[in-house]
Amino acid sequence: MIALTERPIDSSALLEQVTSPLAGAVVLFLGTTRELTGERKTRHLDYECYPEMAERKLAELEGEARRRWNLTDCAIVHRLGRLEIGEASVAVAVSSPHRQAAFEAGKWLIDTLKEVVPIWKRETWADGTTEWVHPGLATGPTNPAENSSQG
Amino acid sequence: MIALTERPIDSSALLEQVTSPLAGAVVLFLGTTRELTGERKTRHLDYECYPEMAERKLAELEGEARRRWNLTDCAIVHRLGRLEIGEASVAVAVSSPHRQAAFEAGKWLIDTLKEVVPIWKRETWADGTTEWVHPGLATGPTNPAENSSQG
Amino acid sequence: MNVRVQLFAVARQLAGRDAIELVLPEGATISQLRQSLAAQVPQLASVLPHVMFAVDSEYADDDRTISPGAAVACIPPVSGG
Amino acid sequence: MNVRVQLFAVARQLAGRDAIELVLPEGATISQLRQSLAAQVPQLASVLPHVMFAVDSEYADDDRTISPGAAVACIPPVSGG
Repeated sequence: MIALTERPIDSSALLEQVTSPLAGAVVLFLGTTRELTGERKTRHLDYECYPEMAERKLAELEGEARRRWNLTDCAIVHRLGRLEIGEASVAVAVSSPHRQAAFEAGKWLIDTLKEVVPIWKRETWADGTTEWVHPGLATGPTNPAENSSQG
Repeated sequence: MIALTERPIDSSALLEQVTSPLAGAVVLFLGTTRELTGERKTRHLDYECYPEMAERKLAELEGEARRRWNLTDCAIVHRLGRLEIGEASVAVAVSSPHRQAAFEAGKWLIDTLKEVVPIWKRETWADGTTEWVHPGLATGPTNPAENSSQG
Repeated sequence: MNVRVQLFAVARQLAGRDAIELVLPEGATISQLRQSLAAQVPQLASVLPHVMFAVDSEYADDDRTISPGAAVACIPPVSGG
Repeated sequence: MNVRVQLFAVARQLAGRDAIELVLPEGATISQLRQSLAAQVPQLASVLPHVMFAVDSEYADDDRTISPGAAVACIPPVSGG
């Protein structure tokens, strides 16, 4: 199962979904919004995506993980929109008869998701400036006045 | 935090406990009761432990994991007594600023727990026979009449 | 042919719009689209060397030709997760 | 000295009790305890080569000497998790 959602991620529901009498191991990964990046303080984060492609890539990741490991179930959910500190932006839940497969698949899924799925986050720092996060690309902060002109 | 409990493991409470504004990653591992071992069907499992030593070993594991990785929080809970199919026998929850540390610590904790913590499980198979599980030691099944004489 | 390029994140912010309409020769490649985009939207010039493009929701190399009617998107380095 | 050895899991099942009281010489080692246990509780003989012992909640090697009053436990291969 894959999903993109504007609502808080319900990790209990995900755990319940992947738990099975056929599985001996469940691994859940949650990516949560950190308050500090080095010494800079985050006020909140906004996530946006390219919906058609993000769904397609997430579905490809699920399929590939199921081919590579013996998984009983697999669920990937990414949150979109405004996130406050401490909230989960992404959840990966996998179950398997054996824990090695569950750990490997969980780690591969989040590592690969972060490389290929077209989702972007924008930091709003404590001082109100905003900044799109693009690894390898220095974008620099935008002040609030400039920023308010775009969605 | 470490705990041994006769009650069902509350994984939501564990996730909430380790989630923190300082952590960007949470990894939860659940070991759950499988119905099938090869072609044999399990009716239920019973776990017992050597309480003083199990608590001490779990606390040592938590301390060692916190020394080896940069963890924000760490919780290990093992269930004792009778478990039905699909229930969690063990939960390991770790949070960290970075996901690599969270995955490594989670995997090391469950791998090491399974090697050193004095906890034992007894299978009750679908046919009513029981069998203590001791890796490397062939114990063989005990029929229900024999078994009822001990706790 | 007319090609509509969807923009996201910093590319959308720099261009000040969600999408750009370009006129490209039939059989144009992603490489040609990249050049045309830099010429028509100078604000994007600094980031274009660092972005990927997608055609019909798949990452596309620079030598990929664009079919008429294809869905084209500019994909800055992703930061989900 | 009197040494009380706690039994768990299959060892408890085979012996039919939770603990065994042994009389050992002062300064006896885990190795001597292992031999004494096999002699006094023959039902345990088959598993004793495969079990560990703990003294005061720590795993103890065969050459470890047992202090009077120490908490000793027989630890069959563990299967938690």
